[in-house]
Formats: sequence, C-alpha cells, structure tokens
Amino acid sequence: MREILYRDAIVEALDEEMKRDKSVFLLGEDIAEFGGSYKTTAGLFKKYGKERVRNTPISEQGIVGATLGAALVGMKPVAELMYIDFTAVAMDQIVNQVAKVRYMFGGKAKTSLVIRTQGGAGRSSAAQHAQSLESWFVHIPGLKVVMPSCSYDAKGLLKSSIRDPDPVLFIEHKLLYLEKNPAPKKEYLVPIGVAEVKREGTDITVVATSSMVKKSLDAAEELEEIGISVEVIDPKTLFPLDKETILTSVRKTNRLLITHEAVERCGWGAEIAAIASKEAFDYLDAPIERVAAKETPVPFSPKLENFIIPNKDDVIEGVKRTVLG
Amino acid sequence: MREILYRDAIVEALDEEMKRDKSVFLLGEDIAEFGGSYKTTAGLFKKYGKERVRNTPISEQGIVGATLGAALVGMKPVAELMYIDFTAVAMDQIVNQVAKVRYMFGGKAKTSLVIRTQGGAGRSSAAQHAQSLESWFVHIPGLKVVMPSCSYDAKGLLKSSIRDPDPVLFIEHKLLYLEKNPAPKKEYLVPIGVAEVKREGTDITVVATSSMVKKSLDAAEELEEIGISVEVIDPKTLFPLDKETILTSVRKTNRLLITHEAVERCGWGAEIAAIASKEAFDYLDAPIERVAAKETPVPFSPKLENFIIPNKDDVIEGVKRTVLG
Amino acid sequence: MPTITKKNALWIFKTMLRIRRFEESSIDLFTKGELPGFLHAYIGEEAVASGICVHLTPRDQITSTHRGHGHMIAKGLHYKGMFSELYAKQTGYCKGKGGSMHIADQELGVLGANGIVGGGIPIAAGAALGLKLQKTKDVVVCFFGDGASNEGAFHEGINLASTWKLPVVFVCENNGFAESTPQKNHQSVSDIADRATSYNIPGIVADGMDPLSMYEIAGEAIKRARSGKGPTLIEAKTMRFLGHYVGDPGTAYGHDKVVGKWKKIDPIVTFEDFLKQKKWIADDHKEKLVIDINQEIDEAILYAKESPEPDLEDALEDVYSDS
Amino acid sequence: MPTITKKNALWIFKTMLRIRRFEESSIDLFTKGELPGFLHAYIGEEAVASGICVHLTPRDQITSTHRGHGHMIAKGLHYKGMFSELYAKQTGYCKGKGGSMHIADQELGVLGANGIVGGGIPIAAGAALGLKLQKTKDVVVCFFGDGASNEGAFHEGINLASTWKLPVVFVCENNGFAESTPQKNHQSVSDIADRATSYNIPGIVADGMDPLSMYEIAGEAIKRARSGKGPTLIEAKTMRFLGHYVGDPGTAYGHDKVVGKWKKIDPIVTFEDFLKQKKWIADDHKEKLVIDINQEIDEAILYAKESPEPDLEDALEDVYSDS
Ligand SMILES: Cc1ncc(C[n+]2csc(CCOP(=O)(O)OP(=O)(O)O)c2C)c(N)n1
Ligand SMILES: Cc1ncc(C[n+]2csc(CCOP(=O)(O)OP(=O)(O)O)c2C)c(N)n1
Ligand SMILES: [Mg+2]
Ligand SMILES: [Mg+2]
Repeated sequence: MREILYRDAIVEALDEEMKRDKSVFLLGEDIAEFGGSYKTTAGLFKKYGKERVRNTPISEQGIVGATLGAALVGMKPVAELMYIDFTAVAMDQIVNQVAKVRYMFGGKAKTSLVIRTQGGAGRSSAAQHAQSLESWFVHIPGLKVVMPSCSYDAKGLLKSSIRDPDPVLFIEHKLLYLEKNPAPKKEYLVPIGVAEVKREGTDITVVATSSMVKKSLDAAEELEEIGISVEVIDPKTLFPLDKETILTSVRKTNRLLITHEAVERCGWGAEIAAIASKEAFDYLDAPIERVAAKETPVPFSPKLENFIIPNKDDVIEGVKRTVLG
Repeated sequence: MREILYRDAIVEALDEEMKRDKSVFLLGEDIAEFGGSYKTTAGLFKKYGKERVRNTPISEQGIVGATLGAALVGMKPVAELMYIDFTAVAMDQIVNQVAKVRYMFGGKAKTSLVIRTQGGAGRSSAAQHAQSLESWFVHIPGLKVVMPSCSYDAKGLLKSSIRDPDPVLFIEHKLLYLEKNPAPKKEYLVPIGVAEVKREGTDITVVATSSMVKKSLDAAEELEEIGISVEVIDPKTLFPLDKETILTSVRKTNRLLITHEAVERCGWGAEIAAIASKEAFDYLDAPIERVAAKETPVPFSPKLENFIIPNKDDVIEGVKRTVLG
Repeated sequence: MPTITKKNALWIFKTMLRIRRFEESSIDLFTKGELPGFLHAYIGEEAVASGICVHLTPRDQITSTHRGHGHMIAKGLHYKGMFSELYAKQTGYCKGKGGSMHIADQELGVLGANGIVGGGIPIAAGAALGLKLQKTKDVVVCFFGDGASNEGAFHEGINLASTWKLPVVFVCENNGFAESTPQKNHQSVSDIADRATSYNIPGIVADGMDPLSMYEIAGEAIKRARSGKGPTLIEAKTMRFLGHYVGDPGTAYGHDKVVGKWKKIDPIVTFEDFLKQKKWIADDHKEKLVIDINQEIDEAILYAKESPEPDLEDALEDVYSDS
Repeated sequence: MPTITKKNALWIFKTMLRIRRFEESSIDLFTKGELPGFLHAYIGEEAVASGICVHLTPRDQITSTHRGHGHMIAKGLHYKGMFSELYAKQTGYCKGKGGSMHIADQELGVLGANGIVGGGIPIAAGAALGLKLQKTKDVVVCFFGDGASNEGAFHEGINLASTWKLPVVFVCENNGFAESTPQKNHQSVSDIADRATSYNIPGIVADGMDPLSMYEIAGEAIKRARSGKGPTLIEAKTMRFLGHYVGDPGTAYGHDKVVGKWKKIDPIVTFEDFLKQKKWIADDHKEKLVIDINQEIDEAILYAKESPEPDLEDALEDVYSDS
C-alpha cells in the first residue's frame, strides 16, 4: 500500500471532503498561504481559495464560536487550533456552547463541526505547547473525541469526523506528523467508535493512544523475545468508546495496562482502569497498570522532557511488573 | 458548638484572614456592595473598603490573570468566579499560567492565591450553571483542588487555602450555602490534603465529595437498618489526595463505592477507582461502584435534573449492588 | 421626521406590549412559585428588540442573552412554546431542557439565548460567516449587554466580523448595570459605541427607550450588513425597570433610585402618545390590544400547565444526534 | 528636539547592540543544532525594548512574549543565565525547565516571557494592581504583538487596568505580521493605538525603529503611570528582520519582500549616526562595544556549555512549593 506522511493524510482527508461537500470549509491561524504550523493544510488555499481556507486572527474563542455559528446555519466547518494547549483559551466555546447547544435546544441544533488540534511532547516546546488534555473533553457530554495514531486512521477518521453530525474534537500528535506509513490513495472511511487490535497476544492487554501505540508495539516486539505475548489495542476514539473490544481482550489476557502521554491523575487511563476493574473484575489476575507522564508540567530540557514522558521501556517495565508480578 | 450557614463560614474565613494579613484581598464579579451572588462576601466591602474588596468587570480571564499578577508581586489574592462553569472562560489563565509559572520559572514564582468558585446542580439553572468540573483541575499539575462539604470544613479549609503558598481552586456547592451546621467561632484551620472518616463502618467504604457526603451519610443511616455497615469518607481535598485514609478503609471493608455529582466518564471517581483497584487489588471482594451524574448536560427541568443527579437512593442501590452482589 | 410606516409602527407597539405582558405574567408566575430556575426580565427595554426585529425576516438570525424573552418574542416565537419552556414542559421550545436562558428556535432564526455573558458574540459572527458563504442576503443581529462588552468574546467576535466584513449587527443593550455593578465601575468608557473604533466599523448610540431611534438606526445598520458593507455596533441606552433577576431588590449601587427617572420615559407610554398624535391608533386601541394579548397569554399558560412534563428517558436524549 | 541625555542615549545604543548580538549568536547556535526547542528572534525591534526599559528600575516589572529575549536583556538579565536557559542547563534562569518562551526573573522584575499569545496582558494588570495596593510608585510594562491585540485577554486586561487606573504601560510591538498573517488580514484597524479609545486611555503611535521616539513616548507614559493617572497604550511600529521563528523562510505573504525596506532604517545604524552627529561617540566606539559584548557572549556561551544539565529528579521539583 502507498506510504504517506501522517500530516499529508490530514491534508488528503480535508481535500477529499472539501471536494465532496461544498459546505465544508476550514478556518484557523496561519492555515491559508502558510499551510498551517505543521503543514496540515498545505496546498488547500491554492486549490480552494480564501473563502474556504480562512486565516483567522489569533483569537481562539472567536475561531470556535465562529465554527459553531457557521455550523448552526448549516455549514460544516473544520477549525484548527494550533496546539491543544490553546483549547484552554477557547474552553468556554468548546464546552459551554459547542458541546451543549444540541441538548439545551432540545435536539434541534445543527452541530456538524470538527475542531482539529494537536498535542503531545517531544520537541522541547515546554509547558504551554506540549500538553495532552484529551480527558478534559471526554468528560464533557456532547463532544466526541478522536485520536488517530497512524496515517491510515488520520485520513479515514478525519473524513468520518467531518461527515459526523456531532461535534468532534480531533487530536493529532506533533511527533507523528512526519511519520510515514500506509494509507490508500482511494476513498475510504474509518468508523468513529471502533477500536482496533493492533497486535494479538495472550498474556496482557495494552491499551495505548496516539504516540503510545507505536511505542507499545515496539515494546511488544521486545517482550515477545522474553516470552511475553502482548495484545495491543488502539481505541482510536476515546469517546464514543469501543468498550467491548477492550473488555473482550482483557477477559482473554486477564491483565491490563493503559498507556498515554497525559499525566496519570484524572487522565483517560483512569476511566479505562475503572471500567475494566469493574466489568472484568473476575478476570483480572493482576492489578491494572497505568503508564503515563509523570505529574509535572512539561519541562523544556529534552533530558527532563524525555524523562517525564512515557517511552517504550516504561511500557516494557509496566508489562513485566504486571505479568511477572 | 455554634451552628452557622456554609456561606457564612466562607465569609468568616475571608474576614479572619483579611484581618490577619494585609496582603489578602478579594476580587470578583458583584462581590463588593452586593456581597456576591451567593452572599459569600456579605459585609466585607463595608468592613474593608473598595481597595480590598474589588468588583471586577465581567471578564474571567482578566480576573484570574489579575489574581496571578498580584500574587507574583507578593499579594495574596482571593478571586471569586461566580460559577465553576465560568472557569472555562478563564481556563487559559488557570491552566497555562497560574498552574505552571512556578515550574516554568524554575521554582522562583510567588503563587499564593485562591480561586473560589461554586458548582453543582439542584436549582434548575441548566447546562451552563450547574456543572461539576473538578476533575479538569485535578488533572493539572501545579493546582491544588479543595472541595468542602460542610461549614466547619468550608471555614477551616478556606483559611488554610489562603495561607497556602500554592494556587488553590476552592470549589463550593450552591446547594450547601444555606445548610447550617457546626463550626466554632474561634480560630482554627483544617489542613489541606487530609481526608476524614465521617462515619465508621465495616461492610463498604463510600468515598463522597461535596454535596454527596450528606447524601451518603443519610444513605448509611438507612442501610444500617437493613444491617449494612457503611464507612463514609470525605476526601475534602481532591489534590493533594489523602490516599492512605481511603486505602486503609478499603483494605478493612473490602468494598468501595465512589460518588460525586460530576458525570462518571473521566470524573474524579475514575481516578480513585483506578488507584484502589491497583493498590487494594488483593483486598477487593467486589467490583468498585461509581455513583455519578448521568452522562448528559444538566437539564433545566427539575424532574430531569433530579433524575440525572445522583441522590441518596442511588447511593443505597449502589451499596446494595456491591455488598449483596 | 422618521420615515416609519404605520404598519411598522403598529407592529413595534404591539410587539412591545407582547413583551411587556409576557414578562409581567412570567414574573407573576415565578413569584407564585410556579416556575423553576430564575428569570431575567426585559421590562423597560422593549423598544430595543422591537425597533430592531421589525426589520428582520424569519431567515435572518439572532443571538440572545440571559435576558432574552424580549428578543424571542420580537423574532416571532409564540407564547405557548415559551411558557411551556419556562414551565419545563415537553412542549417547550427546548422540550424543557433549556429553560429561560436557552430558548432557541432554528426555524425562526433564533440561535439561542445564552447563559454565558458574551458567549453569543463569536457565534453570531460565525452564523454571519455561514450566511455569507451560502451567498444569502440574510443577516445576523447579536444582542448583548454593557457588562458583556468587557468579555474577551466581545473583542474576538467583533474583530473577526469586521476583518471579514460579515453581515452582522452588534447591539449592545446598555442598561447601565452588570448585575449590581454600575457601568462606571466596570469600564472607563461611557459610550460603548466608541469601542467600534477598535474594529474600524460604525459605532452608533441609539436611544433605547425610543422605538423610532432604534428603528432608524437599526434599519441603516441592517441595510449596510445586507449590502455586504460589514458590521455595525449599535449601543442602545436603556434601563431595566426591575432588579437583575426576578427577586433581586436592585438596591445595590442605587439601581432602584435611578429607575424612577427612566420609568417616566417608558417606551410603551411614549410610543402610544406618538401613535395617537399620528392618529394611527384610537384612544382605546391599547386596551383592545392588551385584551387580545392577555387572552393569548392565558391560553398559552393554560396550554403550558396542561402540557406533559418530559419523560425521564428524555433526559438522556439529544446529547448526540443519535441519542 | 529630544531631551535625552548622553548617558541614556549610550545605554540605549549599548542595549540594542547587546540584544542584536545575543540574537545573532543564539540563531547561530540554534542553526548549528546546539539549542533545543524553537526561537523567535527580536532582531529589528531592538529600539522598542531599549527605548522603554531605559526608564525602568529593577523594581518595575515587565511581562513579555514568545519573542522576549530583547525585553529580558533590556531589563538587565545577564547573558550567562539566558544562554544557560537556551541550552537547558541547571544554571539557566529557569533551571532549564522554561526555555526561550518562559524566561523570568523576579529579582529583576521580569514576570516572564509567555508562550500564550496575549497571556501576559491580564497578568500585567494584576501585577500593577499589586504594586498599587502595596503603595509603591513602581510600574509595569506589558509587551505584546499586533497579533496578540486580537485576543480576548488583550481586551480584558486593558479594560481592567483602565477601569482601576493601574500603573501599567501597554506596549504593542506592531511588526505587521502575526506568524505569517499580515496585519490587514487579522484586523481592520491600521493603528492599534486606536484601540485605546475602547478604554478611554491615551493611545499613541511610536516609531519602533527610532529609539528617540520610543524614549520620549515611553517616558511620558511611564511618568503618567507612576503618578497614578493610569495606563497608556503605545503602539510601536516596527519589523522583525527575520521569519517568525528561526528557520521560517518568511516567504508567506511576502514578509521577506517588505523586510528589505525596513532594514534600511535599522535602528542600530541610524542611532549610531545620531550619536556621532551629537559627537557622543567616536567612530570606533561601536567596534569597541561589539568587541566587549562578543567577549561577554563567548564567556557566557562557554559557561552555558560547561554548566551541568539538570538532574532527572529536578523534573519532579518546583511543581508545588514543597516539591
Ligand atoms: C461568563 C459569565 N460571567 C458571569 C455571568 C453571571 N452573570 C449573568 S448576567 C450578568 C450581568 C450581565 O450584565 P449585562 O451584560 O450588562 O447584561 P444585563 O443583565 O444588564 O442585561 C452576570 C455577571 C455569566 N452568566 N457568564
Ligand atoms: C493563544 C495562542 N494562540 C496561538 C499561538 C501560536 N503563535 C505563537 S506566536 C504567534 C504570532 C504572534 O503574533 P504577534 O502577537 O504579532 O507577535 P510577533 O510574533 O509578531 O512578535 C502565534 C499565532 C500561541 N502561542 N498562543
Ligand atoms: Mg447591563
Ligand atoms: Mg506581530
């Protein structure tokens, strides 16, 4: 299959959906001629022009509010917030407006919109440009939260998100943009709310999101060599959650480790641990492990950043703790 | 002991600390002559004047930013955000500035400040005035999160929060304001980071926050009658967390139920379930229950609001499920 | 001399009465304990919504505020759906899930009241963007208060609308108070219209107690928006005759004191005089109108009372499109 | 004729050189791959920070931006601590935890660079409030860019400062671009100083390429702030000579094209001419200065390179006061 950069998969998804549906348009900071800080809209300004690829002022409340307003009158806007850290600037619009209008209005609001953003550490961008805040949004009824870990899913899930009638927060990862992996040129969709078993195994289930998927697959390779068989699951969508795929796996392997780049406390992994510890209670042979970032803001120093962000070895250690006890 | 309204306990704590320390001052919307939407600053404007009890424009980013700026130059501001729902408007200042400056600046920032707010449902104030968002803030390293459930703790914990060198998000509950219960007039402090066993029991541990504490104690009363002995723990501080008190109890009762008014998914209860399921793994005789709000925005209709918010009977049912299996 | 037609003048007069009577009745019901939640009454400000919405078609959109009943009625929402919503009934505009602060109706172009001060402003800009991209000639009117003009959302929303020349009219209802706080304590400008300078758009002070002033100024601004010339900021100087919310004595900072002077220029009274001068209405015209309106209100209240409450399961619906 | 003293003029000249050379060296190191993260260079804008900070004492405070090196140096921060921070060393101003976008020093009144555009503006207002409550005569200078003037935080921070007449000077460094986006595409005003109207405070356009213009206008504004008359909004028209960040070709929207014209009025060159006219410096004065500065830079870089990296445990400290 053709190999493509994760960031180009985003461009391709946007391009295909804009071609397909005139009501789809893009807005965000420096997404037009500049093509976006991470080049995820490269070429689209040339192709679709300034009406449908709109540079906004630096005003995140304005961007998200405008996105919602346009959706309410029947457009399908796709907004870009340059860093997930900046969702904090637009939090009122995202949480009190976008997520709630349908419900508050008794179901009659049109809210087909996507807010694209990217998170994660690894580039020494320090505390305000490297957070992983997905659990905030999973906590808010009315939002869907999608987090692709590879080019194939990035394209297929973004297309599904744009077609979805509900607001979707689509979270990319800054370190994945330059990773190349397979994704067909032809039209395809990846459904929202369906997890994928990325690797089958029998000794332990590892649920990993975004950048941790690759790290977990690498960890699984190494663990194979010492005779530990790891099943790796990528939920892809944090909400709606494909609980069954995860629980089925846990009931098979009897062990669970959850790993993400967000800090552990009140992270999304806590929810998965709470669900599994209850719904697979009689199947668990060992305590559920969480491999997450250490509980600090993200430091600038690469050495420290690398220390607080979970890596392959942390996953390996966690698996060993769980399997070997 | 003297009985006092929860809201008056707040006033008393502010009054005592303002008297004690000239660097303490208050700012917020309508807190001056009006005394605050819930009268939690009543009388203080008259007593301390407009310099130390400051009405702000309606601008939550401005309020929190000003709070941080004043703290950085050595003041001890206490800000009021009228509803926790409005923290979303100030989220950037709270999360990207207040919580992180100490760390980003290498430990040299003065950040002794308190942000008071109130959450919870029960007054038909609908989706934008009734949320419980505490887990957002527990997820952010750099913040302390305090949630008093009675007048005694409201006064003692607010005084400790004002004296604390770190930023504290102090979350009150709109339905508790008019509840009267004991709190001494004399000076006392309630330490941050210490949970309290509100009722001893042997069959199950119920960890309850804010408005759910009273509901859980009432539930425990009733359950007593059918022979189920419930231990009720109020963490009081969601972070730093008094893990030991909770774990000790769970290791004794071998059962755990967590209840709060926030929605279940990615709520604070998930974190407690994740911790207990791991650290008390060998002690648990039943799956951990969570009794939380149903996963919707808060509806206006009292009938629906009452349906989605957990009550005493939900706690009783949850306990029965867990204890009687 | 204003160029208003008799038809428009009578529409405005009737609409102001419809708003006034709706508010009086809902206050009455609320005080009797029949309505849950809380209410923010529009009484005293009727000329603003009426003088503006007379220019709007059902396809034009508005965003509103916590004090939104007047906007809704002026935009054509019916009493039955509104009272039913205040009663939290299934037949309400939001099936009882929204309440006073969240009434909306996409058919009639109401993008919602809003419980977040200033929250509707960027949404209005976005709706205007949508209407522009759809190549319609429809416009958006965005209502908000003096207090809201201090929120970041005000700045971001208007900056966006002016930069993109969007078809939206921003209407600041300056009633001199933000909850208890007098304007001079929450901003250092006296004319909020001056803030238009920040966006290089027209900023115009209108007399919010005078329907004709509102009519003329709004007419211009809406024409401007329809013709693609971009947004206008209108500041309507007005006053709420009651406290911030129903039950608020309004004694802080002497709101109760200043109100008296404003009641003397009650827009309904002064506009009735104008209509009589013009011989556009007979002496008993108002009484007749009020009788009809009261009857409609009584029917609507009865309808609301008799309407079913939502079912418990309704609470779990409308969170997502498929739920 | 400007009233600047020789002493102040020389301080400004030297400070501009110190900034220029610091930026040139850090760009050089960054390009060689010696520095982690990313850098936003202040080259071209030196007159702004220098012409303003000459008026400040160490007790006065500033808030800065992602493009903050110039502000830091003008406020007196030393090369060693700054290079060490860019190198992410223990000896950096933030122990290597902050980096270029978060350098701060409370001793010298630097409340921090800021990675959030506009994030420092309400903080500056709050610091000014604190200084006022402490009955000092100290002031706060708040730096931000043209792009930042579209953030809600700009509006809320200045509204608060003007309503409370706080001792703060807001300095908008208008370099005509927000990342790639030209000013005309992100706002409809050409003079951001006009936005002062929204807060009823003085709004003054200064020539950000001319240290004397900055010196005069900032002097007035700071005097005004110290004497309790409240804030001023200064718009410094300037230009960054390089791309948005080090590595950005700056080709979008022709930034690279316009820059040439601005380089012709390089503040360091023009101000040297002024000083020579004034006979305040000899012909080889600049060369001598540069030699000293270069030596200081070399020492600082060496110091930074030889400084220890933070220990792993350091990552876990400074989250809370007791951690
Ligand atoms: C973001 C936010 N902050 C605060 C409030 C609480 N609040 C509700 S109405 C109001 C006053 C609004 O004043 P104004 O904008 O002048 O409108 P008015 O009530 O005078 O019509 C306030 C502070 C809110 N609802 N939302
Ligand atoms: C809230 C927020 N939005 C967006 C960004 C990304 N960003 C960093 S610098 C910048 C441009 C800032 O432009 P301006 O304020 O004019 O400052 P300049 O870079 O021109 O000095 C942007 C959009 C950010 N850091 N913070
Ligand atoms: Mg008002
Ligand atoms: Mg700029």
